[in-house]
Amino acid sequence: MAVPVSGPGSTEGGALLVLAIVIPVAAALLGFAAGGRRTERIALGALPIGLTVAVLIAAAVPPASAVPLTDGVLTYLLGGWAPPLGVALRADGLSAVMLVIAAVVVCAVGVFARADFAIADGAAETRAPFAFWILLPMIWAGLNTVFLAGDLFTLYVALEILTFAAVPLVCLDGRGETLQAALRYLLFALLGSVLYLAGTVLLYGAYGTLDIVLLSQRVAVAPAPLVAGALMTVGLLAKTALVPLHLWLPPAHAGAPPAGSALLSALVVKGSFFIVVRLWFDVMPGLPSVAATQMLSTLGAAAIVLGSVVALRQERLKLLIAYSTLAQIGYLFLLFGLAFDVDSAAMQKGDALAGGMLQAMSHATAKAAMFMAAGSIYVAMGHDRIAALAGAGRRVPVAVLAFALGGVALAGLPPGGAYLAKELLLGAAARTGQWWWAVVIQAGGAFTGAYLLLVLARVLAPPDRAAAGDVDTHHGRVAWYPQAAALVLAMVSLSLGLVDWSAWLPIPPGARLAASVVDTLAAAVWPVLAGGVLAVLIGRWTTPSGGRLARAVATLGPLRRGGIALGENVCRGDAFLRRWPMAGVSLLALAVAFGAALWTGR
Amino acid sequence: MSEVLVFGLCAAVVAGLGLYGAIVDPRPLRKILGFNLLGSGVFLFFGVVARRGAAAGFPGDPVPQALVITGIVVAFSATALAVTLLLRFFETTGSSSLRDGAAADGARDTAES
Amino acid sequence: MTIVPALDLFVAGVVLVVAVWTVAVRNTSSAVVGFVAYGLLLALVWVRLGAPDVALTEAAIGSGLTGALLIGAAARLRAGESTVAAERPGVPVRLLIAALATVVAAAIAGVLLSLPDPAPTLAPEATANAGATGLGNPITNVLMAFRAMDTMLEKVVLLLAVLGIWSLSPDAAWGGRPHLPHRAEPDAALEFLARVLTPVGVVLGIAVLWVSADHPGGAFQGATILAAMWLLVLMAGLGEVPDIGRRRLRLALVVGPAVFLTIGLGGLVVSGAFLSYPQGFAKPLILAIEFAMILTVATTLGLLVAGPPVAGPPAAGSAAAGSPARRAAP
Amino acid sequence: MSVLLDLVTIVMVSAGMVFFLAGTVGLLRFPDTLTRLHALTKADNIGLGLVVIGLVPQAGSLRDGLKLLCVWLLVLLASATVSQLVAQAARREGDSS
Repeated sequence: MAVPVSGPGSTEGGALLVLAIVIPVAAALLGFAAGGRRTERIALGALPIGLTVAVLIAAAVPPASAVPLTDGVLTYLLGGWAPPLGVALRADGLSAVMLVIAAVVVCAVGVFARADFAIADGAAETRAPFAFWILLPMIWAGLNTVFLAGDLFTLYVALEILTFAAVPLVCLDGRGETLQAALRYLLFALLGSVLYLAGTVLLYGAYGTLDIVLLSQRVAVAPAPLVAGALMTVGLLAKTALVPLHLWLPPAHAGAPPAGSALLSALVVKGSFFIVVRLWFDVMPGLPSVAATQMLSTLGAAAIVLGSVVALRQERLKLLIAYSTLAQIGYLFLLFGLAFDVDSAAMQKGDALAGGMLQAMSHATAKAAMFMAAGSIYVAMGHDRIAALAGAGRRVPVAVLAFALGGVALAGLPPGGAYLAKELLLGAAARTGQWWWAVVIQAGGAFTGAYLLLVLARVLAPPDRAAAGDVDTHHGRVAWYPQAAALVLAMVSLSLGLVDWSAWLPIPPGARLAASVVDTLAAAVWPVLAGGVLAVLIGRWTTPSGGRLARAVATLGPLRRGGIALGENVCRGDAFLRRWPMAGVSLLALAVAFGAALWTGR
Repeated sequence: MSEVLVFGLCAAVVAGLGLYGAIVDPRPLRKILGFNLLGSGVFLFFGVVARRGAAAGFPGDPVPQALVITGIVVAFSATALAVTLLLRFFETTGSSSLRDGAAADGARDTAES
Repeated sequence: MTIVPALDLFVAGVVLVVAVWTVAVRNTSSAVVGFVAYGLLLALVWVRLGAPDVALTEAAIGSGLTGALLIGAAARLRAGESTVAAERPGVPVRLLIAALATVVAAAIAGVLLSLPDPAPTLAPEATANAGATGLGNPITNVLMAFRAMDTMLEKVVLLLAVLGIWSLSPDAAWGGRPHLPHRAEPDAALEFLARVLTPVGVVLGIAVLWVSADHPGGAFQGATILAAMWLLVLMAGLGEVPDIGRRRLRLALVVGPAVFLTIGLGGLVVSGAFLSYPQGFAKPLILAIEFAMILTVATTLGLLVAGPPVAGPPAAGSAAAGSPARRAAP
Repeated sequence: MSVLLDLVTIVMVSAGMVFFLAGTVGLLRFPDTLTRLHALTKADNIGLGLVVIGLVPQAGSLRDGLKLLCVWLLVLLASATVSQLVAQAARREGDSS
């Protein structure tokens, strides 16, 4: 029965949760009404306020994050109406850390974007800046709602806010390719949302509520939640672009303006990923089976291999980073296979979940830094063809440093958050005896090292004399602050491993950074070495003038030819999967397979 | 309560039809139509669920009915955005194909600046 | 077997036939017409399911406005249609997709048969708490009180859709006005209809909102009627879409969610919960929000159909334009 | 009295149905746009009018009866205008199919 007035359901400090959503929404509304220069000012002004609110929420969340999402967490009953009639906002440790990371990334992107979307005082309002300074707070509002909403339908509306704000970002430059990318993104994402919505109605029909906590108490093995779980998972995977549902991601993320790419890659895909986590760990923790969790992780492993290999074969920097996002999304889904506890046949909130969330946070910060750095490099060089980026290190050293540090953090080198994440995931793999995921985890780090080295080898090379005069004519100047914003984010990602996360994430005691110097060194050296080998074997080394590197690589003979053949085949496979009918077949087939895996896996 | 069974099955079939149309037909406008069919099938299922929950003198559970109203409005805005995007894409490139490289095949973009 | 189940079966059968036709017919314009017919039939189904509010919404938005939008697009896309249609996958792939879609549909249908009986419902809770708002229409209660957050956020989605559509304009057209793509030529009949029907429609739209406190109806349904009247006036050539830079237009687009948000925050201060209404003030406050919303939603729906601005704003010197397009950045 | 009213309803609605049927057959069978319009509008308007007249005796109140009449009037107005527009479009395009 609903409580008509603010009852015991709302906890102390719960009103902060409202502010986390209201502030960006209000900024967007005000900015829309005000127009012109004021749109930018309002959006920028909202950034520090929202960041403060996020930090306050993280401080207020009770350190009981290992327990399921129940009344122990920060709760707010909207309108004073308790679920199931009303809608609650809830923050647990996972929400809190994601809120803070999202706020940090949004702030950095805001600073960065001033370079591209500044509106001069008194100048006429123009299209792209006006849209951007409203889309930025809108994406933020959507994300915060995703992290806080305690109701599956509110989550649906939040997902739609994210999609509707993300699509215009993709085609802000109005070119034909980006319009096509945006259209593909929108159409596929809409299919995903409807599948998600279909799941919610099945759950409502079976249990009469859409509240996550109430559902977690009521969901039992029955046709409705199984079919709902399969449909919702697949719908969300389509929005997250997990291989093989990734037809839209590479062109969309590579075509958007750098600030947009950073938001899309770092945050937007995390929104739907976060809901998958909520669904599997909180809504239906007892439903998943070995088959279903292993399937999710297998898709993740496929994404790592496919995304990384195709990334190594890219000619353009932004496409390389986009494919790297594909691989990193796969990395996130490894946690499902590792978090499933066979004995209790339920999802367990433990080291695997903590590792996965840490990976999501590290990727959010590092990938935003890398896209922003790539944006600066693009401006400085006038293009982003990797083969002709020699000399970028001298022109925009800070951006290149940010790119390198972001890559280092992402490859899982200490003390990055990804390193700690890797340790946690490896620990979970060892504990549960799933050595095959340990192999995949290590391979993921090595692949990241590979494309990092591939890019660094080019950008750090001295300027190509033959091409220098040509490039100089159309390079632009890059202000210091966009580069600095990227660098700060990269540093944040690199230092995430130093924080004690046990107050928010279910980290078992003792899982900290590797103790000994030798271990640390080994952890640092091996992804780089293995990455180097991979980069040499599979990477694209051709240069316009046939540089020394290319000649050196060519001496490897048959090994290199084998690597290239493998790379080309994976690229063909990627192109095949990214055709619309195939992606559709994958979507439906996965829905059926998940249903079957959930059904028979017990 | 026979209408629950009849229209529930109808909803499921319409959803399946919409899925088929949205995936098979390469024309984006037909995909949008398919999405709308799929959506209306799902909405109809909301209506069936609401009807099953008829109680307390109401002909149906008002909560899913209210959710559908929200859903229809969201689906319409999605359709409007998708149609506008499609028209702009077509005007810019002369093609409405979603294949890789189709954007480059058509007339090169006119780059308003 | 009484007549009513037979009628249900008949309606469901017709709905399915039209749906199949919509997917299968070769010509897209025909498919759109099929979809409009399908939407109207669906409204009938909604009435049979005891949801007149949804029937109104479905007929107005799902069928009417969507149809208006799609039919214009189908005409403009006709030129390139056949080449794209040729990309259809081969028979094996189509069969595979059909089989998979059938499995999904069968799974949903199977769930329907497995749902618990008696069904879980919130109808009693909704009735028991209706007193808190003083409104008799349970759906309005759900939308405006129990789940007000969703309704507020949905307004944000609508605003985003408008922004997204505007952002697709050419740079040079920013600040200018959208031009209705399928506008009829000056025509006596249409103009007559617009002049006669518009006052009726405006009254009807507001009435649909006004009665929604206790009867079927609401801000969306009313707003759709208002938007339809606006579009009719535009198509008849009796008016123009305002410049998108117009301050008043911008305000109309945000006033709905803004009032919602403000009253919601007021609830946080006065009655202790965001989006709660103080005892005794619920009904007037909800009506205030709904009136702000009907303005916003009607404007939004009209603009969603009207598309992005196509021509640039009038030059600063041309006094005849009468609308200072760039007032947004004084 | 009520039997008489029911009789009126049955007769009128049935007559309306006949016109609807005729209009639909015309729409499907007539050769070109203008004749199809002819079949459609005439039959539809009279058909709907008869249905409305038939239903008025069944209306619970005067208000409901007036609402029914309003529906008819609105349909008349709309269909008249739309027929005009369709006919003009047909003539412009020289449509003779």
